[in-house]
Amino acid sequence: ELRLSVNASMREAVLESVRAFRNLHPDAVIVSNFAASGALARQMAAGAPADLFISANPEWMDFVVAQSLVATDQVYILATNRQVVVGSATTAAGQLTDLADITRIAIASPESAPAGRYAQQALRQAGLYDELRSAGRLILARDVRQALLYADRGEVDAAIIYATDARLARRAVILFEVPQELHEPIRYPMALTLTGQKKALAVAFRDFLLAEAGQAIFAAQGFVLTD
Amino acid sequence: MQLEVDLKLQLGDFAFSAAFDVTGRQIGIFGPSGSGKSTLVNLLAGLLHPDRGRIVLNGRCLQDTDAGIFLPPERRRVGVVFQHAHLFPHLSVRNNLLYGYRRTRPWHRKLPLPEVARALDLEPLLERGVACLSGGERQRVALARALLAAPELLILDEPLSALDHGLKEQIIPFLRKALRRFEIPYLYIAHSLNEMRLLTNRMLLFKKGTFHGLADVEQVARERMSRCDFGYLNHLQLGESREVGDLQAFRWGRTELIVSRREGSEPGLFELASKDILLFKRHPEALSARNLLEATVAELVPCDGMIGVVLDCAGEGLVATVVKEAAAELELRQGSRVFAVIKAVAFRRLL
Amino acid sequence: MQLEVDLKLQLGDFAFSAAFDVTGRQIGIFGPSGSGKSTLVNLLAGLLHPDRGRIVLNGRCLQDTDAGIFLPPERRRVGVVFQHAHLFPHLSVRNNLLYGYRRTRPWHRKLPLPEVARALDLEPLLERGVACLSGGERQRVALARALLAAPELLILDEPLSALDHGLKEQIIPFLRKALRRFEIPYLYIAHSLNEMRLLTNRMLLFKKGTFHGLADVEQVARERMSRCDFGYLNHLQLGESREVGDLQAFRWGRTELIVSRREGSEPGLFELASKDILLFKRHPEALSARNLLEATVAELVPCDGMIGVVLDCAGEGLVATVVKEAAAELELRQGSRVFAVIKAVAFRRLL
Amino acid sequence: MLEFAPADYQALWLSARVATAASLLVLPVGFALAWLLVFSRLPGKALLDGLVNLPLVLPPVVVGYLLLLLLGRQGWLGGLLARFGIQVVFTWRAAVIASALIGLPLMVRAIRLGMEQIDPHLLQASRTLGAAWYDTLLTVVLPLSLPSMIAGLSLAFARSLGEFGATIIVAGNIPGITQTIPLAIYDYSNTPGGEARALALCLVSIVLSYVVLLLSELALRRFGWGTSRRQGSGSRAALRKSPSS
Amino acid sequence: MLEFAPADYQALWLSARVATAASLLVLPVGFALAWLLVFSRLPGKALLDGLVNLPLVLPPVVVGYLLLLLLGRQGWLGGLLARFGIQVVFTWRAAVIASALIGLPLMVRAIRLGMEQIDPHLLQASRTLGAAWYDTLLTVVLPLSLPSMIAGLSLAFARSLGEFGATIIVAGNIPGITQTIPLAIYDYSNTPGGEARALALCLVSIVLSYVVLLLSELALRRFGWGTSRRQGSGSRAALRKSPSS
Ligand SMILES: Nc1ncnc2c1ncn2[C@@H]1O[C@H](COP(=O)(O)OP(=O)(O)OP(=O)(O)O)[C@@H](O)[C@H]1O
Ligand SMILES: Nc1ncnc2c1ncn2[C@@H]1O[C@H](COP(=O)(O)OP(=O)(O)OP(=O)(O)O)[C@@H](O)[C@H]1O
Ligand SMILES: [Mg+2]
Ligand SMILES: [Mg+2]
Repeated sequence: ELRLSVNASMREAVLESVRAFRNLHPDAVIVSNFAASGALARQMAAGAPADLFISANPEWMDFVVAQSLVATDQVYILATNRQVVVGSATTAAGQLTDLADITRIAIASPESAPAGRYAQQALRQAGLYDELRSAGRLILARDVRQALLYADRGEVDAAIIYATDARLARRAVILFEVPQELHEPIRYPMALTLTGQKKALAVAFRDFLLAEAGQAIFAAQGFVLTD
Repeated sequence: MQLEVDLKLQLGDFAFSAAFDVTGRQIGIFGPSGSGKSTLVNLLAGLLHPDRGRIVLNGRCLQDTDAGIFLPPERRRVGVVFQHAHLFPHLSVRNNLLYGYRRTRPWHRKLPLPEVARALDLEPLLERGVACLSGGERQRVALARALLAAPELLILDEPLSALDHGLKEQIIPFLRKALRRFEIPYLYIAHSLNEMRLLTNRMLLFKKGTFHGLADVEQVARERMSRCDFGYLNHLQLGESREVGDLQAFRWGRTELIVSRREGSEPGLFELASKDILLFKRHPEALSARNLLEATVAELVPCDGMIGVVLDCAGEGLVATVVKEAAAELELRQGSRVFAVIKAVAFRRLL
Repeated sequence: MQLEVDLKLQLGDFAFSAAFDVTGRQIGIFGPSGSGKSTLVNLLAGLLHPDRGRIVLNGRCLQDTDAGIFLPPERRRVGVVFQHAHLFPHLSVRNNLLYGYRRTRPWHRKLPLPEVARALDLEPLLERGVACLSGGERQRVALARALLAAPELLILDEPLSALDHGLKEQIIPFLRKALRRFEIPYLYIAHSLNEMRLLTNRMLLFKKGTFHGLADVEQVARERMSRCDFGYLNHLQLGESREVGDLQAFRWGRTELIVSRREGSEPGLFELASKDILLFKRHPEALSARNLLEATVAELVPCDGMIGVVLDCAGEGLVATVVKEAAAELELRQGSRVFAVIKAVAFRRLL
Repeated sequence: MLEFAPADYQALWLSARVATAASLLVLPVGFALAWLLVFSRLPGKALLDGLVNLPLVLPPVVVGYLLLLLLGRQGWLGGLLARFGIQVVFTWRAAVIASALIGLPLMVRAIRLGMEQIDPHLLQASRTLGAAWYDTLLTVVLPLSLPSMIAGLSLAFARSLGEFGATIIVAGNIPGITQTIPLAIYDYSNTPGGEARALALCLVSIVLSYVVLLLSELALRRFGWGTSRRQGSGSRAALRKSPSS
Repeated sequence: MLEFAPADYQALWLSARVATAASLLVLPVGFALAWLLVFSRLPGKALLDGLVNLPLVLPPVVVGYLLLLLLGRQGWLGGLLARFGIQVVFTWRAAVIASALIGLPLMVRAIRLGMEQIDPHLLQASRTLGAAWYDTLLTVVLPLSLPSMIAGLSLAFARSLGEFGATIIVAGNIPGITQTIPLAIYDYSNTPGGEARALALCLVSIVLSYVVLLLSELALRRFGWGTSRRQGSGSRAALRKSPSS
């Protein structure tokens, strides 16, 4: 039995990978648990069973390492991501500084979601953050999906979200990409836990994800391949 | 009050139907338990909807199912005093009293609060909450509350049956005085014929949900005399009185009756049980009873082993009950002369 | 029953204190409203905790604050019949009756359900719910429920005062019969002295929370005779009877009393109001009353404008009330001979 | 031990304001709905009952989503309000509305339980004394429902204090503007090492709810005709092992 | 229109099971707590009252974390249970416990409101008839509280159906094992084109809660001595505009 604790934003890609992996290992029993990275990390800290942890937030990976649930050398980067700005097709914005003229911009809450932190860094670099924040024009959402929801429903004029999430948009369109040098690289760390390390199946699955077949699935979902 | 009623209503198994047309100020409603008296009250007050029918009060149509007329309870001006006072627990006595008053058009209001409160002896209670009132006080508050709303018709649904004997005696005089005084026509429901006799002259009879006609209260009372423990209760209206030693002599028609001082000295209505009257063939001597009246036997009414003797005492009627043996021994027959002996303590003031 | 009580309790402003030691089977508790009767009941039953004191029932210590003894209510074997029956609404009549029975040790149980149900006329009700019982039925169920638990002491706290006059008359005989029959000692609380006289011989008097001594019920009743509407109510124990025409002649000591047939023919206890006795100086002729007794005046008790005449009729005591004038006219004094006249309808069977 | 950032104070103050406003807002609505459910003979009563229960049955997130659909710029009510220059979404008003809606079923249930205890004869008496139905509603039903309304208020207030799912969707999680205590706690709990501050905020929230609970008990005692009409609480003792010790 | 994946059926079935188990589990606990709060004279009664209200006041996520701390392998209760080979976290049992705890304040409040209506004289009568306090509790208080217990059950069941925050933390979001309807809805809202299926699950949840609501109304009517002892519901008419139309 293989237990996965996966950040909810990677649900589709992981489910797809599990299906593909099952073709190779028809008898594998794989139980996946999807939630926010923080919740997953705390669950593991409380002793909840998990063999493989995929986090959207490197901080939570550091947390489980610090808790001695994961060996430092087990941490791999599974995928990376990019940030884009979405909004209604009529919004006139081609670069970050254009956001200064836009009424409301949604980002994920920088405190609780890594996406928020990346967006915050980008806006800071562009010199917009404090102005938007103090003018009350910055709408902080729970997570990227919620920021996208706001943009999709037209509640905000633009939202800074992951490129992978932008694919879910129905009405909002991608206005432009956020230059990657404006924020830390967006990385999805993955690690086998101490229990997972001992399971051959877990190791096999980890290797499957890092191998070509697995990486292709992630690429298809919009996650940029790690080099 | 002129009340015209023609109502039909089916409640589960119970079929209610009444059609009558009655005029008067003091009408009773009489019938065994479950005969539909309260149902009639609810219909008249607009708390229940008939299947079919109409109600016309003093020419004003309160309800007519054929014409689609339905006046809601608050616009009927029909007041109800329920068996259990149903006072508002969140209001003081004063605000309970004023509840209806404030909702009555100024030109309809008949009586000011102070007058009603005085008449019903409620003045000391006005600022109290209603939780700590005694049963009799509650009932008086309920009555005053209904009176202050100056209804065109007041319905009293067994207002006294929750009370014990002592309280009843305390309230009936109030009730009678208040209702007379404030000239509000009323329908009175009671199980006790004596209560009924004190407060009404005629009554609507009900049986199993059906109206059975209008009857004279005294008539019914006499017919039932044998069922009562005390036989028949005579009601005597006594006039002015004077002191006679330690006793009080009241005017009664052309003669006088000696009554114990305890019953007070004002004119009023007195009760005298028929079995408290002793009959003698000849004038007895030196006896403890204070009243000795010469009378003629007007009628003999046999009932259930006893004989009711209707007497004519100088023009006033009086009913005595004697056992059959006594009637024979005294050779009672219509027209015979007898002496009626009554103790001074046998009288009880009703009002 | 031997009951030893020494209790003190402060409830807000109300200070309760009682110390007595009483032996007997039928004891009353008498006192005005708010005098602490129900407080005593709650203390005896263990529903209230005294500040200080002890209770010993038949040598068994139920409570002793000094010794730290407290027997909880369910282990005291003190039954209570409350003023409002307090039947369990979720149980049938049968299960209400059995509630206490099932919780009584088999060797303590005295009576089986069928017998109690028969005695209290509850058989037709057993399978009914308690919601649809009449007031009298409820009270009988409450009584039966307490009896079936076979308490060592039964306390009846105004079990009848919520009932109207008619129901009271219906229940008192049941109560008396049942309590005698099942030989359960009891404490009886009532406001009515007449109820008390029927059910107890001696009573504990309470006033403002304080025990005021033990009194003889008849004594107190006589002292209060003038306050009662009917004067004093004589209680006569009449013996065997025989038919005399349409009437019934009952043995009373060495003489006979003629009573209306309506009161039945078995021996029993009868009530006779003192004012229903007429006194004559000489033997009267042809009168409607059926009883004419020769009597000696044993004592004259003046009270409140009236005079109570204690008569000795061939050894039996009887109290008549007359007004002062009559007493003077009849020249009543201790030892004088008079004729007492009583109508056959004046008697009322109590039991 | 308890250290608070300025944003925490803002969250505390905002939470208190939102919970108060929400429970006061939901009170009249709850009263009206309880009245409909207890006294009226609407044909769709069972349906209404189900509708009132919806915010309890649905995950708060769904409630928030539906509210966003309704109140957002594209929503019909939001569009209407926008024309009057009123914006609801992403303001503290949205938090109030979300909390109120979530608390509604609790409020209605509490008031219903109270209303069902009112003696219907009192209502009849009031009608025969000349009060129309709305008059009776205001002068008899309303005052007699006060104790249960207070119980409902304290329930709704407590539920408000803990409301997260619906609020974060319609109001956003904007520190100082819409970030109530649960939202701030969420932020802290999603930061490694934020436990202590999350816990501190929880404690504050508990103290606040506790104060309201005590206040409502006090108010209940003051308006508690329900108990004073009876023998009083002393006789509750019957269920204790020994009456006074 | 309503299309369900196999996982949806599992979620539906799990939700029904969890809500039923949680409300049945919380019933005796709620009864006991209500009894303590109404009848006992505990010194810490006000404190207990506040404690019982905690799951209502705290954000569900916090309740979930606290449960996780308690029931996890590192938690003292979880450690204890682990020794007996019982694992709670990440099983449907955890979902039941989370739902039960969240529903507890509602259950206690409903039962309290009912218990406070019981005539204390009945308890006294029962004591004098030889019933010890626990006997009275079982044979008088319990049956007379049935109506309010049913109301509490339906409240707790409804709340359970919508429980998300605490469940996802202690039970995890594991399809087919701990994924209840609200968790499935959460997943769908994170999936392209998942709205329709999320909506379908909402509807199912609503229908389920509605069935339980109707059942509880039926049961209430059967056990409703409360109303049958009075004049009956007919007299409610006094608050209607016209009594029968
Ligand atoms: N909603 C109802 N459904 C079926 N039967 C009903 C309904 N309401 C009343 N009844 C029946 O109607 C009958 C008449 O009731 P009502 O209250 O009018 O009697 P009543 O004459 O006032 O009796 P009482 O003197 O005891 O007060 C009763 O037998 C009662 O059971
Ligand atoms: N908890 C309490 N606090 C203060 N006073 C109390 C309390 N309980 C009872 N009392 C008072 O104690 C007094 C005695 O009450 P109790 O019920 O014993 O009277 P009672 O003799 O049974 O009267 P009644 O004949 O009216 O039933 C009353 O004045 C009452 O107000
Ligand atoms: Mg009636
Ligand atoms: Mg008493």
